[in-house]
Amino acid sequence: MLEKKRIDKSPVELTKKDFVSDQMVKWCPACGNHAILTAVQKVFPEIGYKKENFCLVSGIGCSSRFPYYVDTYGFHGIHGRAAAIASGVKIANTELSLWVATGDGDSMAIGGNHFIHLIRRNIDINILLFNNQVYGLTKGQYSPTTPRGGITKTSPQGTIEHPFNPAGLVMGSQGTFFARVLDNNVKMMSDVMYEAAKHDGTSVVEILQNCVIYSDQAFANIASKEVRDEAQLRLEHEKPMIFGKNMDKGIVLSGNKLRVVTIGENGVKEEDILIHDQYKKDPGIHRMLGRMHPPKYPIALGVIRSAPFNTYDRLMSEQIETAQKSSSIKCVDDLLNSGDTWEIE
Amino acid sequence: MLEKKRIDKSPVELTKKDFVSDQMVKWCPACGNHAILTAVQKVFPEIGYKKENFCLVSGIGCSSRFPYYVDTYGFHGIHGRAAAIASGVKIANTELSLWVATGDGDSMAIGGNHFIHLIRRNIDINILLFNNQVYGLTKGQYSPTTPRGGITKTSPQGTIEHPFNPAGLVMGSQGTFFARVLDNNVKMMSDVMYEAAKHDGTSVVEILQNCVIYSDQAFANIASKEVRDEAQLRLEHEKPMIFGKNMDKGIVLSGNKLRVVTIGENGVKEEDILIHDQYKKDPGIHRMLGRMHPPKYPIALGVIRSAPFNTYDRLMSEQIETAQKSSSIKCVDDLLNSGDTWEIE
Amino acid sequence: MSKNANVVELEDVVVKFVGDSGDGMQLTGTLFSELAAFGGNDLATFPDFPAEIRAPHNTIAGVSGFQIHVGKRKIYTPGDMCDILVAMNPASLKANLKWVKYGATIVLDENNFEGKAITKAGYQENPLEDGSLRDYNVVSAPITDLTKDSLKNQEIDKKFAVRTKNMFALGIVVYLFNQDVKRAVKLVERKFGKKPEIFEANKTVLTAGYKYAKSLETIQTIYKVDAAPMEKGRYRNITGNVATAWGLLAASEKSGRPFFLGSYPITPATEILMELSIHKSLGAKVFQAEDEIAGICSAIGASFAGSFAATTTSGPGLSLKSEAIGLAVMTELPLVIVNVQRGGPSTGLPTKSEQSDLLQSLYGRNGECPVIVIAASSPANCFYYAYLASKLSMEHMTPVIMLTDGYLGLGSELLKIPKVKDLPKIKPPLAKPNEPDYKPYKRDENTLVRKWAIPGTDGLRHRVGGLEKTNIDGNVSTDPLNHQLMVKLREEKVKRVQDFIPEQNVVGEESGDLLVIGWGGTEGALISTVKRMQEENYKISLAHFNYIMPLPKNTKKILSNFKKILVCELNMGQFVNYLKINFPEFHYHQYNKVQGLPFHVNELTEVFKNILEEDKNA
Amino acid sequence: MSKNANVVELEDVVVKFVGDSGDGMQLTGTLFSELAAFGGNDLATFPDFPAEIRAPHNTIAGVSGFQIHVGKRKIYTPGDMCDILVAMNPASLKANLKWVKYGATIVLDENNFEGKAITKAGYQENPLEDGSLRDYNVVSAPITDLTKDSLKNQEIDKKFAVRTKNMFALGIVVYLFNQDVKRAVKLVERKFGKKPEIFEANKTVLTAGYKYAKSLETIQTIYKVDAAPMEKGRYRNITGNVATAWGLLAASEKSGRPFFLGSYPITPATEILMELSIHKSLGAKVFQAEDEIAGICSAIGASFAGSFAATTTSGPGLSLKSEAIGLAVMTELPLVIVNVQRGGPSTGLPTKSEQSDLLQSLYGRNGECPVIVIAASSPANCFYYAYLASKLSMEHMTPVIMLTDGYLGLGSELLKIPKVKDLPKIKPPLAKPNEPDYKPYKRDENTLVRKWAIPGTDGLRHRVGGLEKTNIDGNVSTDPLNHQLMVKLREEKVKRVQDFIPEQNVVGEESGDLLVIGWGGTEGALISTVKRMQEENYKISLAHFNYIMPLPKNTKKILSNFKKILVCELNMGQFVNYLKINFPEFHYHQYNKVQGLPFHVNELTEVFKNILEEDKNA
Ligand SMILES: Cc1ncc(C[n+]2csc(CCOP(=O)(O)OP(=O)(O)O)c2C)c(N)n1
Ligand SMILES: Cc1ncc(C[n+]2csc(CCOP(=O)(O)OP(=O)(O)O)c2C)c(N)n1
Ligand code: SF4
Ligand code: SF4
Ligand SMILES: [Mg+2]
Ligand SMILES: [Mg+2]
Repeated sequence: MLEKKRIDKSPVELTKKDFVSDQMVKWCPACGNHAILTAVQKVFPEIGYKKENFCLVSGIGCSSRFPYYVDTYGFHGIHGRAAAIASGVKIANTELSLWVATGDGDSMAIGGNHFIHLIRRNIDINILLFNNQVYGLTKGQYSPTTPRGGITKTSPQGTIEHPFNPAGLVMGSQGTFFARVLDNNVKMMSDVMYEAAKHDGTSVVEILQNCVIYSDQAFANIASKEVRDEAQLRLEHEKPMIFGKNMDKGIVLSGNKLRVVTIGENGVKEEDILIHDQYKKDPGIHRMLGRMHPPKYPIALGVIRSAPFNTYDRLMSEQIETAQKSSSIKCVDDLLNSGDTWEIE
Repeated sequence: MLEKKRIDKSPVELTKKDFVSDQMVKWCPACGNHAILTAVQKVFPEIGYKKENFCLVSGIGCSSRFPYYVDTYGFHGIHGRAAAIASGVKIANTELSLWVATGDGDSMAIGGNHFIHLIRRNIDINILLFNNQVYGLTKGQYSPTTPRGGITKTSPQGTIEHPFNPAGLVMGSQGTFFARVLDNNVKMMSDVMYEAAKHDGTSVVEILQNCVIYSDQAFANIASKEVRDEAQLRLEHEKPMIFGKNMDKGIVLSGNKLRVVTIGENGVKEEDILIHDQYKKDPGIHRMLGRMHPPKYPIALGVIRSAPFNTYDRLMSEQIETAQKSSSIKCVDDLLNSGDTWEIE
Repeated sequence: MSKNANVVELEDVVVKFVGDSGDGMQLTGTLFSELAAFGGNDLATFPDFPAEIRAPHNTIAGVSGFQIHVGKRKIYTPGDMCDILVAMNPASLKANLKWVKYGATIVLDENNFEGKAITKAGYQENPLEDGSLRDYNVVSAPITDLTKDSLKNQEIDKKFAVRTKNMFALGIVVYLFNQDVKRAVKLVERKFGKKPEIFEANKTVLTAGYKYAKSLETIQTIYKVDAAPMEKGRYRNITGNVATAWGLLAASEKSGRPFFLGSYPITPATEILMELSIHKSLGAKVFQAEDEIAGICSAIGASFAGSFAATTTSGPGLSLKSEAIGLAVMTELPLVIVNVQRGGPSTGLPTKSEQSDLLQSLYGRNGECPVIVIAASSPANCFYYAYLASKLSMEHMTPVIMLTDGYLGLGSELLKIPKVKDLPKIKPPLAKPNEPDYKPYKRDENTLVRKWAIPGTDGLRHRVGGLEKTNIDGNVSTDPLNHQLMVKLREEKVKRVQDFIPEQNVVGEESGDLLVIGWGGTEGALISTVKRMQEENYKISLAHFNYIMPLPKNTKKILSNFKKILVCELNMGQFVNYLKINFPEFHYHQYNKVQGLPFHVNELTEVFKNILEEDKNA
Repeated sequence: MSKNANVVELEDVVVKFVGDSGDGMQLTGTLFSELAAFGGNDLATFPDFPAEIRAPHNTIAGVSGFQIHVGKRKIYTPGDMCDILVAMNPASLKANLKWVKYGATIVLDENNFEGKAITKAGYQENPLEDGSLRDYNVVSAPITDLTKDSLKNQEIDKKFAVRTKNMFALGIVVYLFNQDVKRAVKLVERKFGKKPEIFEANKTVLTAGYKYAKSLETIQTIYKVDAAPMEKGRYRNITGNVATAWGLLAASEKSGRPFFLGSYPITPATEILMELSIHKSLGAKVFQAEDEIAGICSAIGASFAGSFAATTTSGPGLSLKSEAIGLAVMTELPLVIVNVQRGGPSTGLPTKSEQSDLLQSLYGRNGECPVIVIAASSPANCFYYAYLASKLSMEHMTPVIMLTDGYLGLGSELLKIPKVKDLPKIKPPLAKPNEPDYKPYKRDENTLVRKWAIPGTDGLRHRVGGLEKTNIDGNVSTDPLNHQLMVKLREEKVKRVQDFIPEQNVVGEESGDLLVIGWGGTEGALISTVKRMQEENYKISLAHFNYIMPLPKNTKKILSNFKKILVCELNMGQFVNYLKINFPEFHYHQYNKVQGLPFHVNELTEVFKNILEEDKNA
């Protein structure tokens, strides 16, 4: 159970079932979103707060229907504004465990600005970024994460845009927490969500989510059984970055670059392999990890960065406390009578 | 004179005077903007295009009054939308040398989303980012680049926000060109603007601009005569990163970090110093250079990154050409009669 | 033809195909409409799909439908109630039964009317067995089984086989409708010609369905709708959204100005963006922006740069574009803003239709900020109104808001294909290179229109922007009298467009007991009702508006010729408010419906008669 | 008192200080108003500064001014034309002479009336020499020299010395105005008390100015304005923007809901944000957002989370907030949106005032999207209307748009300081923990208001959002009849606010020849004119509206009691259009001005008389 600041713990032990709402889940059968929902319903009881202290905020998109399905407080916002709405919720009420459910379009197309500003401010909010590399709800247009050349309903000849790398964008915006998971691994998803909840500040969890209708198999090159061992590096704090079917591949730092090596080949020993430090403030290695992708590299999964910095909400509360201590204006009557006033008799 | 694509060169030689408009310049006396204007009016004739092929687009802010003062085509937009307006101008009319004049508020507060998307798309537009770390025109509120703790009209107890590092944001958004200059060096400004014009794709030139009214001396720690030699690293392509009054300081790569060394001390030789490669595609070193700042490091000035990638506007033209070659629909009559049609007699 | 079925000749028939989202009802419906169209019928269609992409199997939320209205006379709407319903599962039956006429034919796949599917649809009992369908002519067939059966000799995937069951249903309807099954096969070939196995399977199933129906005893009536007497010419079926896209492209070609679209997807306007994206061969530059604001701002930039630019959206997107529309007004640049209205407020009912963005279109901007507002009124005339919106925008150097709605945008009807050379000319007021005394805000005396001076042109350097500026010179100015002048000029410029639009026409007599007023997408229902009542000798006429700002010159005259005026809208009364502002001297009755549904002819007939009755009783 | 000057007692006097942006005119003006206020006068002020921060020295663009209207009677406006103009340089004289009464006193710094300063101001010749000032009582003094001179014994920086010349000018006016110079010195001490050297210098110069004036032969008239008969109580001078900020804070305190502001700076609303930023001691959480959309969205989030939330902006920002206002309407959450109107459209005239965002406030959103709209009408009553906007918003669970304008926001007047305990109670409809049958959209029978259930509260878990939802349960729904019901409920809920607002009052008789109608910031000018004409026995009354949506219940009755109705607005007729929609049965005359300037009493008097004349001639 998570010990965190002022958020009330649940007096009784809760289970997954407690977080299932009475609403019909309306995603396509086999959509990756179902597994994400399971992961959330699994991790919320583990986190252990009172049901009423969880709050989910979303924008618009398939992913943004999320709040309806979890039995907590929820707010289904307007397209792109989840981060802005959530900022207000959290600043106003710091006693909530606040989660944002948002899509790649919602948070990186129309909502891009709120997204980067929330990250920069480091308000204590957990963002679940459902990245399916497409606009699902509007039926299949390319998004800011669609790979270059991707053919969609609005790019019949292939997209001509360089996609965002969410990790790059988050860290380029002074992000303090970034993790990446695949929708086919509920355990890893809920573990990482737990870490996100633990982190003080804005946590971005990028979930590579399969849209079976409009971007099916978009992540097959990393997620499928055949390739996954070689294509995925599962990061763990203070553990060496080792991967591969035989756990014999590893990541080393060579110059200012990461390189894939095989333990036992060319004299590489296990001790040479980079040890993951998710709490490091300097984002250098985290950035490189965030950018790795096949075929040259495995993709990094798990918590890539979780660096401790001050949060906006806490600093705001501190400023208020300071002001309340030092200012002579304690109520509106004081305010009205402050400065130059005079009596007419 | 710059040779570039389809932009018409001026038939006669132009001078700075040719780019002075008939409008009264209304910035505060001693505002850094005046020097920026001089630099632009100086470099446009050097670039050598016809006056009519230059176009300036801006948003709203002190800086955004820029287009009025240059005798070219100009568009003074609305707050935050310069990048979006310019995207349309350039895609529609690729024969223009397109310049955006924008402030830190205009492009990183309200306009943040258009800014990062323009950069990601790599449309061939040159952005002059007047970073005075404050909202000038609205009289002194903090901006997304105001240093943490900065006291302004809306942060009487100091700001509680982590500021953006423009270099970080640009590179986190897949930026292909980033340069940084100081408003007190007209020569360097126009040199760098020339490089920006030469670059195919979105060029961001961050100009550290002194607002004498609301953020006076914000850059004194790097710009003032006393400190500048030690505080500034002036980058030049293929030149070693050497700086200091006696040109004896340098930057080396140690592990995955940059470090400041003194040539001649601890056995450091000139050959050990990093050589700047602005054209490198991998952003690793460029990112680190972008983040350096005093007191530990000098600030990097000049062109930090200028990596060759495809531009949106060129790819768009290519797709149109391909479609025009391969499609049987050559005019709207073809379109109207395409697919299922039938005759009623 | 079946031995025992009698053939009923009808003026018009409404058919609706409904099933689960994955059942292929959209395709079936489209094929059926093409069949009818090729047979010479007039028609209109409307797809009716859920907000969810694929909601859970066999639930009401997952029902997808396609309705077709075919006739031997002019067809104005996709129809109110259906004569034939094809329902592939219980949920689709449940959701649609209220839209089926008494005595209509209902075709069902009885294989799906069992077990969980029944309860998931919210039925307590099997509707096939509880007598609830006794008022209908039910054709209950084991469609799934028969489909599999018909394909047992072909080597194909079982899953795929089941998915062709929509063709079996189509076969039944082809028979029921007295249509040529060979022609139906040909249409299927067009669709799947490139994939011969798929075509073969579909063909087999389609034919099997047809034959099955022919052999059925339960089918007692089959319908026949003769060809409609249509103007000679080439025809096609077209949706409002595609027609809008093409109208914009035609205007670009005709004006000689390259086309630019800056847009962001939003239901139900997305198809315009998608359609334009595939026409790069016409030089169309389509910019899928990061949001609606970038959509319109890029379009304004492109317009400044000399393109004919447009942006397309729906209600919430129009809200976001408000500020930038003001910029286009201030810079006096051409720009077409297409707004495909949907149910509001806020996210509202995204997949339902409404007419509630009218006042926002007229007034939803800061400051005095007039724009031209016009509304299309049928799927096919979206082509013309998009074209005219473009023409007015370029020739009058002003933004134009073109209103359509989800009903028009996704619905289809037949378009008589025009020739581009026959479309009205478009002459944008381009400034010439080195034009002697070019000034950015110098105006044409009659139209008050300034010139379009394109960056890159020699000798026309100038600057525009969102700050108030002096007339003629275009310099930034806060001069009081100049501001007042400019506010008035901008207003007057839009008003003078009256001289360039046609007079308002009236369907029916120019005077009478009741003038029905409508605008935009409700035309089909209003016209059908009014015509029907005219046939019954009611003194009723219709003035259906397409030009809203400015209103046609003769509007007041029309209003003054009727005893009563009734304004019908799918909102709470936005056009009637606008009429009150313009012509407060008249008394307006109003009929408003805000249910995400279109008007129905029966409903309107009752309303009109009531109003006319009141009169008599008074 | 000067030997030869005669003292004229006046009802009211208008003084204006003008100079270069750096000349300190705002401070001088503020000091002078405080002096008058402490002396017991009623007053109103208005600063008049350029769009540029510091435009080039000695240009018209760089002129900064401050106008004060003081009186021994109730003062409603900062005044039309001035009785005393203090002009520090030629440009400021040139820009302001048109606002000076014939025969008025003009105080000039003759040191600046030479060389380039003359031509930069756009004069051909020195206005001191060309006779153009002959109709005025000119006090031309070498203020700069005299200032330096007076400081020659103090060891201070020369540059700084020159910058105190505004105090010299103030000294002259203090004399001209028959005010106590010692009291003036005290006020200066309050400002600079913490910096003794600066205070000393200012004091010296101020006193020198006063003495100089006293010794001058050219001053023939000095003015005296007696104390106004004001209600007993504590007073302060306050601008509309500060008053608005305080009204919001008072509502928060009174309702017990913590305050949240989400806002983005924009002229002329920025001061509200800045003022609220300094009141963290009252627990106010102020979020300076990245843009207007984040401003309002964060406020909506905070409101959902249980804070009393507001957002503040001006026209272009209101445009950007359109979509999100719809979200607040749909989620039925309290939210105050303050819009300080400025000249439009687009960026328009950002530093000038206008009333042209009314229709946008009423209708500028997609869908049927009603909100409460109220307008403050004087700088001081911004406090009350902000308070009432907050009260209505929380008690009726709906967004409220509060309109002010640049003129109110930046102008100041005296506020009789209220006690918070005397303000009307605010009782937000909070749902209680574990409330037995809490449903998110269950409504109070009378007000139709739903409850505010705050995240964190036990047993009230629920979800809201922008999609249409069922009444009571609040589940997402596209049901046709439910949608219609919800549209009507949202409309009706706002209409029923009529029962909670006061009836409209009329200034003057309840019937007569002419009813003047105004709303918002023009009250001062309208009331002054109407009262003046009433004194002249015209049968004229004024109905000045603060409650716009809904209108007060008795509005129709008022309208029906006058022979003529004249609606006066600083726009092209937005309120009159709204009245036509609501009461089409009346005939409205209108007077509209769109010049970025307020109404003037003389101007209005002429307009009113003309309309009344017409009557007689008819
Ligand atoms: C203002 C506005 N613009 C556009 C839309 C239409 N719209 C709804 S969801 C969406 C994109 C969804 O993509 P994403 O965020 O990736 O979510 P997904 O459906 O893929 O989960 C769009 C464009 C809208 N609802 N509101
Ligand atoms: C929609 C809108 N919001 C806000 C404003 C007010 N505004 C004008 S400029 C500005 C900020 C300017 O800051 P910056 O971009 O850094 O430019 P600077 O003046 O510092 O050069 C703001 C908030 C506006 N004009 N329009
Ligand atoms: S469209 Fe894609 S993202 Fe949306 S519910 Fe279906 S599978 Fe999931
Ligand atoms: S306020 Fe600052 S940025 Fe603006 S013109 Fe003055 S010095 Fe320059
Ligand atoms: Mg997506
Ligand atoms: Mg700035």
